Amino acid sequence: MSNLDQVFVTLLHWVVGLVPASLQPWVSTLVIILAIMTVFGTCFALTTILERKILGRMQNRYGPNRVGPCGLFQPVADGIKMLTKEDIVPFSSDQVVHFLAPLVLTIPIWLAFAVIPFGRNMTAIDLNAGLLFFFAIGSASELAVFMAGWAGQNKYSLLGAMRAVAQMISYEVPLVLAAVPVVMLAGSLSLNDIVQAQSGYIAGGLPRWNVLTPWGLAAFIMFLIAATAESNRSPFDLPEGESEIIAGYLTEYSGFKYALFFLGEYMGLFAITSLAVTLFLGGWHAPLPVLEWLPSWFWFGLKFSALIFGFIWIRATLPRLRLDQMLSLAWKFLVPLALLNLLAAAVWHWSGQCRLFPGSMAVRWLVCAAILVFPGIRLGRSLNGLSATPRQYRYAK
Amino acid sequence: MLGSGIIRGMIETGRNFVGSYFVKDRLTTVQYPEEKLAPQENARTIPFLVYDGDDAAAGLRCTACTICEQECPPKCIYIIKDKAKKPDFVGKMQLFPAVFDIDISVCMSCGICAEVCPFESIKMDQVFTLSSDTRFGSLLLHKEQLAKSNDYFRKIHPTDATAIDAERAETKSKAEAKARAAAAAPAAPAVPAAPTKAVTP
Amino acid sequence: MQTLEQLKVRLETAVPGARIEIVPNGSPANQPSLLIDREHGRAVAKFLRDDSDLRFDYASNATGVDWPEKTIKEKIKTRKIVDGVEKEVEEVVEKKTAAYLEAVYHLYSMALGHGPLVIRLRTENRSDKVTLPSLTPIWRSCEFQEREIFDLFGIVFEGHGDLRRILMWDEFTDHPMRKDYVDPDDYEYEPTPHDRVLERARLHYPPEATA
Amino acid sequence: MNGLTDKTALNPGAARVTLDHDLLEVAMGPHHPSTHGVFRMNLVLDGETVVRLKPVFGYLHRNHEKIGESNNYLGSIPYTDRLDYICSMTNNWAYVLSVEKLAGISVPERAEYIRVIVAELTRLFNHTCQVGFLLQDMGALGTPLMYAFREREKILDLFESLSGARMMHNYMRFGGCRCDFPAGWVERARSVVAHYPTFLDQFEALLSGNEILKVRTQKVGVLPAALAINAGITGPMLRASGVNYDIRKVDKYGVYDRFDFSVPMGEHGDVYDRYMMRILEMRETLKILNQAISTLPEGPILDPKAKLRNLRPKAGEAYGRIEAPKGELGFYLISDGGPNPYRYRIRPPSLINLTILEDMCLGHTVADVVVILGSVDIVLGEVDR
Repeated sequence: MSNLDQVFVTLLHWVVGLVPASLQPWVSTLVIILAIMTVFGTCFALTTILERKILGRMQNRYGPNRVGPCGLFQPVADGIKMLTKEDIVPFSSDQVVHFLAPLVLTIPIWLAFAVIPFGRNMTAIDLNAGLLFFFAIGSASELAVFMAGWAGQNKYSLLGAMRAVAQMISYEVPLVLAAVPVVMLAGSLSLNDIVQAQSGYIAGGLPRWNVLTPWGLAAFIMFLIAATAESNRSPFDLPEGESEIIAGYLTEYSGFKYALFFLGEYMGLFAITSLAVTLFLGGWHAPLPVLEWLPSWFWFGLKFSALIFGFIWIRATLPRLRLDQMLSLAWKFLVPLALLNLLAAAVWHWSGQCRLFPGSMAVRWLVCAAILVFPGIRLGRSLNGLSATPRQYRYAK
Repeated sequence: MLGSGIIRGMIETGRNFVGSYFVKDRLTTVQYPEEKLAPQENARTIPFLVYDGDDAAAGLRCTACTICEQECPPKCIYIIKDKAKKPDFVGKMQLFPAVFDIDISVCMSCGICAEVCPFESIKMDQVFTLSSDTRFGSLLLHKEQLAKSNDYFRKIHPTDATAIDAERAETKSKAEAKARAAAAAPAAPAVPAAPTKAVTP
Repeated sequence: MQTLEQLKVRLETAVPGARIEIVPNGSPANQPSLLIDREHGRAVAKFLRDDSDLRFDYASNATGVDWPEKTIKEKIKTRKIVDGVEKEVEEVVEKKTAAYLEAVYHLYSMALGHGPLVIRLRTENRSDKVTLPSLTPIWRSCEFQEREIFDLFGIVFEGHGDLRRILMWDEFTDHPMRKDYVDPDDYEYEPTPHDRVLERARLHYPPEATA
Repeated sequence: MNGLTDKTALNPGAARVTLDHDLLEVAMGPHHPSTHGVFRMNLVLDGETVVRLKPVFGYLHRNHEKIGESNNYLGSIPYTDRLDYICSMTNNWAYVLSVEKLAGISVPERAEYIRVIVAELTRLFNHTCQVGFLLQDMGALGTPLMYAFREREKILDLFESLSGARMMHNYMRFGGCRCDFPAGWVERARSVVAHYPTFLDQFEALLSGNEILKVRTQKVGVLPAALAINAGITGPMLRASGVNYDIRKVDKYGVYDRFDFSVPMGEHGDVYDRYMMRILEMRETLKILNQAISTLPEGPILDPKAKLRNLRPKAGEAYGRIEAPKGELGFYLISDGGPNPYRYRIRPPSLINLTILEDMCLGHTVADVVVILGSVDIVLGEVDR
């Protein structure tokens, strides 16, 4: 069964074998880059069409089904439309910055895929500080978004840029803080070691994933909330709030540059989702020992698409938060809880070491959960200022 | 619980997502060019002139009384009366329109002309694919393009058409009965009728 | 709510010097109205709103009406000597009615729930700078409606605070809802011009076409 | 509310703001995704909070009242469809009610019931669409709006089979209605009304409990009751501020006094209360519809004495008003005995409900302005006439 699991690795070695020894390192990285770009390129195309079809189905309509069999060639049509559309650059805008913004957004995002372990020893470059590299790359998109908004010389894009900077910086902190307990427990920054730390099964049943520990579940939820905000998706799509500020920082872009922004946004979403899968859902590990026979990259793909479906589902349901609510959610709710989560992870680890608690698993769960749940609910309730009792309405005859 | 409202909302969209594959009522889209929705019986778009029999010019019911031209709010009907006369379905000599234009770029399909017409000659059609390339030429429908047969009228508005046909048949039979009685009557009293000039109704 | 006559008496006592008349209404809707003179308009309105048992706190509708000069023929009976005999004879006299612009307000009371009280304020003539006291400081609902009367009729409301054109663009000079408003000649070719549209269209035909 | 924006003074023009350098002047509209039509707001922003808001109208002004003066009474009916183009049945009714008051025409029993049924169906899908548009302004990408439009299609099909057109019905005449219910219409109407409560429960499950919606709408755009009455606000907005004024109960026009229904009222007067008003009013409307459909009498639908074509009411004037879904819709007609009305005035609830838009929006952010405007529920055909 392992040859199906290692099919891509053997393929790579076969291709590299065809080339003389001096060129081999170059060719192998080139092939890996090509592989990642094609896989995630088609994944981008598929996601645009799947998002519109799933949104459609949730709204009792079909979604695009005219171009190709049930709409599968729609991304091709969109691509051609984007390429042939005239690329308007407003006269009063700053031409250089207006041109650079989409590039500064999309190029770094591709680098983030270098450190993600897609399958058993299928990692492009196994940096021992992989997580640090990922977050360093991830923070380049704020600059790009602000450049886009500022260059447009348009009031709405300026508002959009201000909102984008406020949102993405203030959600960088909970994003990183949510990843810190994983690093604490795994003891290494390398994503391969983190996935390795989540291998194995407890008493032959539950996998040893981080998400199945109390601190892991809390960190996973916080990571997802921060990830939605980082990739400007639904409850946090303030930078391009369609109904308020037309299209925010995207207002002045059309044609290919708009397609690049679109690509950058989705690649950011894929990168953050694959990181969430690696950190919390046990990377490419199978959920049950009996399912080990399926290849490791299949499991990575399955978890990845489950999370993408979750993001689309959230987008179909939730209205948008206001600027001050979004910021107070980040600074007053997520950051304190993330810090508390560090304490919970420490208690989890310490109680695991010293066997102090009898019947340890259930009690450890309760203690760590208690540390997180009670302050969380009290903080949440006091934060949003909603009256506890629902409102009453009088009726006049 | 803090997020319970959001979760209930997610369940609702989830139910719609799953439902759209199984529950017929959830997916109401009609794929227009392939599946066409049958128009409601009373639907109305632009007016058309009804003619009996098969020849449009002869069987046109319209008697150019211009009531519809006066009552049309946006004033898009334009009638010129013809000098000659032709008998209508009861045999009475009636005028008929030489020119009957409706400017369907001005018409707002309100149906007032069909409502006020005393001769049941202008009715509301159900055709809505009316776009054309030239702005003026083809949006001005002349008498020939407006005239459609009574069977077409019976096809698109069955209940109204049958009611009107029954009523016309009844007036026609009453008129013939009166005509026969009038024809039979002068033979009996043989009173020398005063030389009246041709009685125009 | 008492009848209009009692109301008229109450108002004249409450607001000294106010000259109020009752304008009859011929239609079966029997909504006669109170004509109030310009100087005491706002004082009467304030009293109508603040009085304890009237409490007209809701000005539902404020609109303008244009009454241009009309010549009406009136039959009046005069005693005239006709060929030496003193006789009643009917004579037709041409009479010109007064021309004025009018602002009509329909007042309701949400507190007590009683029905429409119609009050009218009339300007002295139909020239351009005719003024009326604005009732916006008393009922805020008249703010946009008085701006519309100013825009479409040309009545200037003093004390309105933000009197600008509301529907037409600011550089527009004329008042479209007046009876003697002449449409701008924005001619556009129409395939079937007839009656009014035809005359206006004919001006734009090339000379030989209108033969 | 800081000093600059306390608008207690009733004179709206008083707060003259000198534009210093860091205030941003943004024109929101007339071409803007969430102004519900061609409506512009000149916003002066300090960062994101609104310092001054001046609404600008007139982009859709076609002088409907001047056209009304050059049309005869029958010819104006199709034009009233184009006022508030979402609920054209209630526009027809308001106009026809005032003409009946002006000319003294009576309406037979069955026509009154048909008018109540048709007007309440219009109120039903107008409130559903308003909630859909409000959520669309809040950023819920189309899901509530698609559910709302799915329900609206059912009612539009009913209207198409009744009057011939989906939106431009031109259905009511002086002294009754143009045509009776076609065969099977009452059963279809009964099934649509029967299914509606389940749809409303799903809608509330999706929306009313949603924390983001609550946080975005509670205590936003608060309208005190005294200012609401003084500014002539009518309809669900007024009742959300706790004022018990529903013209169906006050004037008792039509046969509304025969149906028992109650009038919901809020107490905070913010956007959430207005949203709840529309949901609760829909439930009351369903009660009226059930009673009206079950007790529909037989009989003529048009008063035989009513003249259709050259109606010449005696000289005089009349002001008729109804509870349209957006507020009090009134027609003020002056007749001088001729076939055309001398003065033809429409009291537009949407325009007058916008009087206090600036008072509600001051101190809030741009995102709130969009939500508050959505809660006012305006249609530009009626605002600009």
